[in-house]
Amino acid sequence: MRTSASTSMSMGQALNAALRDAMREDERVLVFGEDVGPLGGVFRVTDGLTREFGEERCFDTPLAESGIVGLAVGMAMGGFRPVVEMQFDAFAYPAFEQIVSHVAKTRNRTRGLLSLPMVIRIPFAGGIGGVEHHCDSSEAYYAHTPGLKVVTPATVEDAYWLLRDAIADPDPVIFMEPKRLYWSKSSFTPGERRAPGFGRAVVRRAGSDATLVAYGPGVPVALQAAEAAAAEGRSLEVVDLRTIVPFDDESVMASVRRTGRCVVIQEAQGFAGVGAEIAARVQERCFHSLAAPVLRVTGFDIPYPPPKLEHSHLPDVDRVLDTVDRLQFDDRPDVLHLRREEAAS
Amino acid sequence: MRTSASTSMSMGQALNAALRDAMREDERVLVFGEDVGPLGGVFRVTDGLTREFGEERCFDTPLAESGIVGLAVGMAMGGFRPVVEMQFDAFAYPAFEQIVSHVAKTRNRTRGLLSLPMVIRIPFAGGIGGVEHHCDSSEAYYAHTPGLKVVTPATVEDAYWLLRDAIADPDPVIFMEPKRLYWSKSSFTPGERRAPGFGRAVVRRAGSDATLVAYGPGVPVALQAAEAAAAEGRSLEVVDLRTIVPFDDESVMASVRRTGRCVVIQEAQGFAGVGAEIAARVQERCFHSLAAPVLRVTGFDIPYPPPKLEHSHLPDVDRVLDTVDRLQFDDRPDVLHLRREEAAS
Amino acid sequence: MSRHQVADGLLPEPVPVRFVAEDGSAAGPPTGDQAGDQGGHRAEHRAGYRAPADDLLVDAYRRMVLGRRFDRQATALTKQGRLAVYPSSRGQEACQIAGVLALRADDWLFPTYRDCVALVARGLDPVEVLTLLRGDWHCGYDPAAVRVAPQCTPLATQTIHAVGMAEALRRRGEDAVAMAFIGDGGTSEGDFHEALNYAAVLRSPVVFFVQNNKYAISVPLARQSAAPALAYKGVGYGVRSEQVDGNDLVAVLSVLTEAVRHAREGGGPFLVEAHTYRIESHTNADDATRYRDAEEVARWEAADPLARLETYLRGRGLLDAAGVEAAHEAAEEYAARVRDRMNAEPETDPFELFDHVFAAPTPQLREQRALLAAELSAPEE
Amino acid sequence: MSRHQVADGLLPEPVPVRFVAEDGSAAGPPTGDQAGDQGGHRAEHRAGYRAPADDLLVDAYRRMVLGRRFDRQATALTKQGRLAVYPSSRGQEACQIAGVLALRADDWLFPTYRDCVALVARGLDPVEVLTLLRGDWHCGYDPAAVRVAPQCTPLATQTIHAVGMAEALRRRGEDAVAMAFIGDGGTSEGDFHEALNYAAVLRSPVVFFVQNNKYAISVPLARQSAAPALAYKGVGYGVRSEQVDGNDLVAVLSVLTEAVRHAREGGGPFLVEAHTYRIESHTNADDATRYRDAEEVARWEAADPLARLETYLRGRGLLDAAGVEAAHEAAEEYAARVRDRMNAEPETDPFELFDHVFAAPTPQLREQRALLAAELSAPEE
Ligand SMILES: Cc1ncc(C[n+]2csc(CCOP(=O)(O)OP(=O)(O)O)c2C)c(N)n1
Ligand SMILES: Cc1ncc(C[n+]2csc(CCOP(=O)(O)OP(=O)(O)O)c2C)c(N)n1
Ligand SMILES: [Mg+2]
Ligand SMILES: [Mg+2]
Repeated sequence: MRTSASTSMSMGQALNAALRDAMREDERVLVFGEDVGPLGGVFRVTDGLTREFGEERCFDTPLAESGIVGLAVGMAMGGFRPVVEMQFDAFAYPAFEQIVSHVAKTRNRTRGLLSLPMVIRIPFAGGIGGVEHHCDSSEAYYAHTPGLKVVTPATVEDAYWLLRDAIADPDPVIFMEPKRLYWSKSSFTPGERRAPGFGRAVVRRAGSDATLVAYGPGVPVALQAAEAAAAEGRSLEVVDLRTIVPFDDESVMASVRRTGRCVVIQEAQGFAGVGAEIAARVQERCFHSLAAPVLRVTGFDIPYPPPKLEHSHLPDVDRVLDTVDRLQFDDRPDVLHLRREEAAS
Repeated sequence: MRTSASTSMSMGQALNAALRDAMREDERVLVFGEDVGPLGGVFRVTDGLTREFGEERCFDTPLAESGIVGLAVGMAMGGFRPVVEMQFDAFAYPAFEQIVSHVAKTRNRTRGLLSLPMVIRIPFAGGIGGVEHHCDSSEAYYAHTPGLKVVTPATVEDAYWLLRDAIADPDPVIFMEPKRLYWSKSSFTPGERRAPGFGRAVVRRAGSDATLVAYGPGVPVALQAAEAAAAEGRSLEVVDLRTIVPFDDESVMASVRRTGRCVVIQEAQGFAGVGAEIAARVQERCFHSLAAPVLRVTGFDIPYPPPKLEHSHLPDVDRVLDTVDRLQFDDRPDVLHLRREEAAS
Repeated sequence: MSRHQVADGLLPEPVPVRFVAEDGSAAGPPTGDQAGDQGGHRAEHRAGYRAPADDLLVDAYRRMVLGRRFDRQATALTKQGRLAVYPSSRGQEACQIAGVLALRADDWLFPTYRDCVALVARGLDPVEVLTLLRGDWHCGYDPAAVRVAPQCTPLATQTIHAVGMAEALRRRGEDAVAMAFIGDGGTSEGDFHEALNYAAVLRSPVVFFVQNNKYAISVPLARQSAAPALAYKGVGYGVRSEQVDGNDLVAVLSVLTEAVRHAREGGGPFLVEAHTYRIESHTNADDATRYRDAEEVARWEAADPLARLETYLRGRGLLDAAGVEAAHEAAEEYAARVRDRMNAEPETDPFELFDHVFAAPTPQLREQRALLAAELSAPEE
Repeated sequence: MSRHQVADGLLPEPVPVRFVAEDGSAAGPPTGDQAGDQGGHRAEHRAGYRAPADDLLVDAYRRMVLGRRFDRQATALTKQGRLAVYPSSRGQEACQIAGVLALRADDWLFPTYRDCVALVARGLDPVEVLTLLRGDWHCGYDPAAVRVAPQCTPLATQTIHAVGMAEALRRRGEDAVAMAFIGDGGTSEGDFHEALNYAAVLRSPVVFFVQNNKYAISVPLARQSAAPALAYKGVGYGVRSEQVDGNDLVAVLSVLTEAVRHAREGGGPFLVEAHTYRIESHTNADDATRYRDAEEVARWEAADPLARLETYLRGRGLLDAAGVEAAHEAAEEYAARVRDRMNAEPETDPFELFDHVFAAPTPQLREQRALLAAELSAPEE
């Protein structure tokens, strides 16, 4: 697949292109995991890499996730840049000790003398009718772990550039790929970069009445909700975080100070999730700009449902709109509105 | 050790008494883990259990945490009530897959036909000068996982009763023991129960100017801060959560609505921690009672420091008081105060 | 003392135990190269493992016919969209059937997603077995009632559960055993190692049954292990081990029966590796042509376990054309019932999502249930 | 083909390889029961393993004397509160010294918290080695400069790192190897299993060196494993394995040298189990009298590796009283320097807590650093 000319490609293809281009540019980049070789991964994200780069640079490991991550740690110590795939979110859990106690801590442990430039790719979240263990939203486990950068693309272009950035980053990156967006298509040109780097959120849609903060699989939901709200004459701004760690306080707070209202969208179960962090930060920093509490739209605090019931669990446009309706909009000029205008001016 | 008469005992001894009493009352209760047998555990919490109940009911396992938890899952399926010990917080990570994918989900998976009444005891958090991997605050990983109850005592009495409740509970409980409180002493009588059950927070100190919400190792810090604040004429209420899951919204919100201000204390790194959840909930539910944003006092977003530097990381009385000072107290009657009084009346 | 005596009683046979040749003849010449010493080899294993009773073999044949038909039916249901996904065990029926026939009703089975045929062979309701794959719930049967754990997806995690159950049974004074099924790929996971070690140290009445079907999705055995055979993994734990021709039902049942006896009578754990082959793709969603050639598949189809058992039973006069036909008729009826019942759209209740998280819902779950109720009662825009 | 031939070349010796008897005499009668066939046994292993050069043995002796003295000094520093904790390796010096002498400077070592003596024997700055235990940082030396990974606390996790490093070295075309130290208890962790399997499948140039000191804190070997010996764990992975008398430096060095050669020359991984004993408690914080009796300890002190080597070298005329005295004097000087340097209170900078989390601090970390700065500059109440 050529990656220079502008083509319409799916997020899966963009990720594949990012891996291929990174491997072409840097000999040290290696790809390994379960079924990433001849099969090209169960989502085909590593399709063709073994054929182009050979067994030494893209290979299947024995079936053991702690082993995959531990092997990557050793290879990164040895000067390589491993990009490993966890086949599904719940199958990264066997590697949790390696991730939390080594991947996240080695640079700090050695005062920066040993760094671990490596990427752990994790297809995550649901919406694809997957059976148990194939649809977990596990981003909070990593975001809560100091020493890990946590990234999740919502667009085809971000999929390409954020993965390139993750591979080039001097630190370990947990790269969360929203499964259900693998097949989302858009045309883009790897050659021309427009996407900003780590730590920079993007306003996907401008609005003035309230801010929807989302990431990964939540972004398309937020955009649809904003579209529907516009029809009802309500103007919603949509902020796509792109990187959960580092977090872009500046962009998020700037938007909320403008709109005075905020809804956070997260597919994961709500309790102590990333959305809780966002809500806590926003009210800490924008309290006097807020006309209403920061509300969260999340999955329920339940194990991921079986395929036939996932639609009841997943945050959808209606749940977002219902929540926006609870943001205490009213016409009476109220002190909070005034404060908000002061803050804005 | 007699456990009926009122005696002064340490938290470690209270936990030991709870295990002993539970094993005496219920044949199905088993204790196993690393060094819990003849040695009595590295913190001596299982001291004497093998002597009294024999190898069959309190025994050392081979050194493998996933094995310990997986064995407990099988035994619980088989009608027993295992109470297992993870030697230190970071050494529970190898069991993460067993905990998240099985311990937390088996009841739900089987529509309630298979329940797993088991307790995973985890000595957690720092303040004891422990080297790396011995001082992690890992409660958020479990609190974010649906299907797990997460409990952490702050008093000797709670240590006894919450552990008894955890063992009697029909569901799996992650029982987090604040290491540095193992040696804290107070006199209490196992016979007479005063402590409430799961899901009930307790006001450890009444106050009117602001609410400090804490749990486990944060509670003594909160109480000391309240004491110091009182000297400066500021009245702080201290709420001890006791159980993080289930969460006592009622007690926490009632207190914050009364005081109009809230500071959440958590030793763990702040980002996406339990404190974020508490702050998010409080502002969602008490927005119009709040005179100031809900602020958090937490550890930094760094790997736990080496012994000589932990004091710089740990939330202490000064950090709490500094934060309380940022709660925008002033004398000018302001709309928010008025609103608060309305809400209160 | 020779370097080998120490491991005696632990090491498996040098070639897989076999009772029926690939052409279905009794005690035929085993796989290629070591034909020379098969006489002695046969005698050796013949001594250790007794052939199952004839009527049991005929019963096994009927269940194999039924199991294969069920498997075909399940695959068909995926094409009709009645199942979200189905992992076929076609070609592994000797293992699937022998695995359950070696167990008593009071023994516990710890199966994987691959083992639906074993479950129906144990007599579980096929529709309850397919609940997971149909997607209406995570497990459709009552594990305690049938003594079968939920089919396990996180690889190898069930092996240590089996040890825990075996310990529970032993402590309760039951002489029942636990048997864990696992695949060749699963043996690479840390939990498999911890389970073998725990079982050996605790001397638990548990049997580990490895269905080595040569692939973990696309990854061939050679990339999974460099051991002489997976059965050799028992040695390092002090666990008695054996390897068997997994397409020879007589041999698999014979060895598993001995393994279960060994465990039941207090001999401790037993590891059995069965050499078999996954004829279909990993699941209907997989495309095996991407990683293996038709010629290899054809070779294994020639060693089809069902054909081998049929020829063997006929050769021994235990089965005739009528018996074969009867078995197939019964299987057709069974499959038809399954198809009809699966065509009925199952009832699902979204509120059940909140019912089983805990014995009693937390206040938070009650709130969330109310939120969903409001959403569902809201007029559709 | 016999059931054993398959495992030939993988199975270890039936009794630990030994060159020096417990009384220090050459090739003396090995441990008890199998005295009968020791002649043959000795010949067998003598064939496989060559005794190290005399001058290397004398060098090893000096390092053992120094290592033991360092260990005693470190324990003393805990009593003075200069170290937060110290895990002594007293009694394991033959393993500690042979482990590093078998390696070249360009080979990588993956040690545990137990292996401080090995690190000073490799020539690392003793104060940098003690940084972790003094509690001023998590690792005091530059791993890449000395090719020694940070001492690992999460058990067995370092074994798979060693495989990764071995693969990195191989891919970079270096003929260096990686050696992972691990304890008997650590072999029960899943990561040990995954590391052995990865190394075997990838044919990585890595040596796994198990110091079986009979205890995992309070848990004796019998509760850790039911294997004939831990060395047998290699068989199930196709990894060549050996067991050796861990208190016989000549034997340990001989076998590890062969293991390193095997790995370096492309033979793949090699597993060595050394039978030794932890004379002290697990750490100064532990009380071993709670779980083992003095008589057992005394038995092992009688097999002291240092005394054995000294007697052996003297018996062979390679060492005399003057040489012994010189070694002890050097060790005293070394220990004195360590003591003096450790008495100086180390500089610690709280702001460094934010410097190494990432290559560049995040905005959040910069904020938190500022918060700490404000706290520290605030006037003490
Ligand atoms: C811990 C874990 N990692 C990865 C997976 C994804 N996965 C499902 S089946 C499979 C292959 C298993 O192969 P094997 O154990 O040989 O069993 P088979 O499918 O051949 O019966 C993989 C990698 C999983 N289910 N669990
Ligand atoms: C994963 C993990 N679990 C538990 C511990 C706690 N722990 C530290 S040392 C030790 C015993 C280790 O025994 P062994 O492997 O024999 O090494 P030794 O201390 O005897 O040298 C334990 C249980 C740990 N460090 N890591
Ligand atoms: Mg397989
Ligand atoms: Mg040990």
